[in-house]
Amino acid sequence: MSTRSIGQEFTKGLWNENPVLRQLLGLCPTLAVTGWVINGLAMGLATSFVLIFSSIVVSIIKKLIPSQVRIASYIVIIATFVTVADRFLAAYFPDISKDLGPYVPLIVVNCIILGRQEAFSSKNSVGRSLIDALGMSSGFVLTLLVLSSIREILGSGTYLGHQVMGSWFTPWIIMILPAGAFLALGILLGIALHIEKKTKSRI
Amino acid sequence: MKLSVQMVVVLTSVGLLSGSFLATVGILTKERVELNKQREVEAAIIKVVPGTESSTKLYEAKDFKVYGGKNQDGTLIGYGILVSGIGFQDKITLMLGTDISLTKTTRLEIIEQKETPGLGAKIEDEDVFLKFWEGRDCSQAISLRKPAVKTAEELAASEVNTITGATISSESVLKIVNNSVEKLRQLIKEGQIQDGEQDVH
Amino acid sequence: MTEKMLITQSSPHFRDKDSVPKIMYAVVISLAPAVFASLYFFRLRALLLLLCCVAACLATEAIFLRLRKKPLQALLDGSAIITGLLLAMTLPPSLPLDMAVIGAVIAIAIGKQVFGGLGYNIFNPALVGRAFLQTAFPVAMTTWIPPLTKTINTATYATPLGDLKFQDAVAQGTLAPLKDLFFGNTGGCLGETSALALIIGGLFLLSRRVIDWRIPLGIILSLSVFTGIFWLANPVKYASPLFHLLAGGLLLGAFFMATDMVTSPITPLGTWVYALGIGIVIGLVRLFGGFPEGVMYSILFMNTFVPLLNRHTRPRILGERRAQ
Amino acid sequence: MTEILVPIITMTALGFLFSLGLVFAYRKLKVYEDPRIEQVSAILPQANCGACGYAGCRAFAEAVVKGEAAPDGCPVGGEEVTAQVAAALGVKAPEVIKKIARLHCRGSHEAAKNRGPYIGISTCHAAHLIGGNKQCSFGCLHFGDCVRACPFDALYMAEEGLPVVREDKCTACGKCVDACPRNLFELHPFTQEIIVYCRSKDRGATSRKVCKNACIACGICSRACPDAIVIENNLAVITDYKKIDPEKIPDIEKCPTAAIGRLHKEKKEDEG
Repeated sequence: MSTRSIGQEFTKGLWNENPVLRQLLGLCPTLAVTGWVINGLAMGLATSFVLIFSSIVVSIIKKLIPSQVRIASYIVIIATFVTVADRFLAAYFPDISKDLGPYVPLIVVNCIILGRQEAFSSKNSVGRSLIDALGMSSGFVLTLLVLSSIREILGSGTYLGHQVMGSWFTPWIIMILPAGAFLALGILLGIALHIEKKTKSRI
Repeated sequence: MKLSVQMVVVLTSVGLLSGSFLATVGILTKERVELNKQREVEAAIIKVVPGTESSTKLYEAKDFKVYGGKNQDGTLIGYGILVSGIGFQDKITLMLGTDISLTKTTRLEIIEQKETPGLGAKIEDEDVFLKFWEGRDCSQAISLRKPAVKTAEELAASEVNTITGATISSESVLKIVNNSVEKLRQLIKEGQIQDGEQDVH
Repeated sequence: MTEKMLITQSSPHFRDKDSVPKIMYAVVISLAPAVFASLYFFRLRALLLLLCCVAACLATEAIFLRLRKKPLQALLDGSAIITGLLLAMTLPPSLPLDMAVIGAVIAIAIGKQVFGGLGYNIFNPALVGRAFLQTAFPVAMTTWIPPLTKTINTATYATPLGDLKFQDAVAQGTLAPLKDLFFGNTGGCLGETSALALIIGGLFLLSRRVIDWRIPLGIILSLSVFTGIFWLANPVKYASPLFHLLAGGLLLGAFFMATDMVTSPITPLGTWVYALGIGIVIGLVRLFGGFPEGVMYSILFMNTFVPLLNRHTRPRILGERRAQ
Repeated sequence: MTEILVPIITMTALGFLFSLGLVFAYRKLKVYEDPRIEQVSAILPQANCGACGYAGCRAFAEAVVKGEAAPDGCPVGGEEVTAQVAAALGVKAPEVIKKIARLHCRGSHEAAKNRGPYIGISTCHAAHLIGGNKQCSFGCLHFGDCVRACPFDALYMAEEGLPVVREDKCTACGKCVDACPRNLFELHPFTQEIIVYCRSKDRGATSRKVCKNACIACGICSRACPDAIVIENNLAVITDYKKIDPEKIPDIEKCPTAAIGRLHKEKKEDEG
């Protein structure tokens, strides 16, 4: 189905079809858990894990699934991996698991994942689906990383829990509140659009 | 007909496989998850009831659990009440330590809170809030001192300090504490809690 | 090129002696009494805050004009100066200057320029800046110092509304006397302490017809009625309407913030709804909300309704009849 | 043991029950749909641009299957899509001629005289309402409404002030035709070589005054090729481009204002 090269299949997730900045998908975790870098990173990696493995499984069994039960099957598969991720975090990283709270189980309904299954994995080979999932995951993780870096540095004056701003700095508490998430995401989207416009007009 | 059979078979087997997979994962992680939870509670009891060596669960209800802290000899030296209640933003979960006669608080620990950072979240702050909760007289309802004072000596025996600018969060904690002490007293009176009956271990 | 050319301009082709700079500088003049009052009560702190805010607003405006490739003369229309002045007026005197600068940058950048500059903003820019500061630095924004005219030996001091909300001041009888509120001898933001100075400035604006009289009147009326009902019902618990009118940022908000031409409705009926709404929301916040003061949030809240009010209170075109 | 069995049995039972439900739904609630609709829909570009005149690609597919629309109705897809759609429906593909949008104006900044400075909203529509800033009331207004309307990035505003069509990107969707308040765009077959670059209906004397490149209705072209070109309302109009044989009509290059010209020749010159 897809006519892109393997490289393009990967890089499209980073910019052209970046799930958050270009497709505006998965905004719920993007806004909710990016107050601290460690949470953003954990959320990104958990989502990536689910996306990558669901894509592999779906693309393997795509021919067996009748289209009438495909959504049900995809959701069961996704939910399985989400539960695995949830249990894993609870067992080995209880603090992060507590911070992320309900947002790990909510990965089930993250549009990025079901969207990729419907739009890509169900039509493409295992290899391509894997590359696509890797690209989309990297795009998602990078976006969360940028957003949570901005929010943690400004909102707490720390990075990954280490103090990076001097004692003169008063944390902007708004940045770790929901309002700060919207502000930071809005500015990030604006910058992304601006870059997009600039590069486009140069062609 | 063939398609219908295929639909049933596929979805059922997806369910079967996912169920088996999850069962395995559940068993593999169960022990650790429970261990984590237990450790957290235990660490909190040791903090709120000084001198605790081991603990037992004495009573359990929704959002209200009572643990007993025991010293080396195995005698009960205090209660740790793990309780949740509504704060300014969301649920506050805290553990209150009291002595065995329920007349004095030993210490307060905030387990989980989502209060406004910088204001209400100061209920986790040792110097501003928590240190004023040590050794308060809880034989009667504790009250809030407004406006805040500098040192614990300025407070009356059953008074705690308020947080400047976060009266609602301070009041929420106070309410949770007063209610839970009252509830525990009632439970002891009714004989529902006795010395170390249900051992956790 | 001596050829005479016709200037092609879209309507309205309308001549008026008022211009944007003229109106803006009228507002600056009207703020003068309040500025002097703040300088008198808070001295150097007030001066530094005012200078910082105005300078930061002008600088941000200049950067944005440059980015948008617009003529820098627009800087002189006075609107950025007013935003800076108004923002400074709503800040506590003890606020660190770097925070004031951040607030000013946010006010112009997020409050005004991202919407497209003067005339396109939805919210009052100064209040956007203040709302940001309130949320970003809640502690610094709620720490007050007594006016320097008072010989009280404390580092921090509560505002009259703070006393009312958190200390049960009515029952305790420690409510600030109305005389202090009227002249400004209390704690509070730079520009809100002296009711007298604000009233002088407000009357000047009204006499020059720069602001719509319905807005301050509507706010004062609805807040008086709202708080009056509770006061009559239980004078031991609730403060009198006069206290509510003189305390906090009500007069500053009613005369200078809510009346912003860009962010208030244009039809008379819409203006009444807007003004009454602001008064009631202030009353709700002050009496039952979590904050002692609600002027900022209630004006921002009612700002969101302005496009809706404009649309639904549009006067009927002459001769038009309602469809049967 | 229950720890293993309970989840397995639950999940299996749920899967089984829900699949039964879906089978029931599939059978009882099934709506018959011509399978060809799905097939045609899959071939279409899915740009949902509406250039075909239907609400979207799916609606066009339905119309084609019903026979309401012709297989070559999708201008964006071009030849390839037409062939595939026709093949899917089992009909012979009609010959498709790629169309392209052409601008009918040469009133660049230099050529067309200004009426005066324009102060106002910088869109063609706004300027058109008050007559525009050019003395010519038929020509291009230079504000680029068409460039903004183009969904395929096939238009750009050239230095001299006129929009230029990128031939490789234009899909003849017709968005620019709708966007231009002065109707200066028209879709022409790609092979058409001769084009009238003017829409001015002013009398020759007037047009000559306001724009260097306006058609002044002198009639040189129509006399050279009376079958294909006529003068209507002070403007040369090509009535049937197939009848023009550009090789045989050298007179066309004699147009005094360059209001009529050859497309592909110009291109060759550019390349050379």
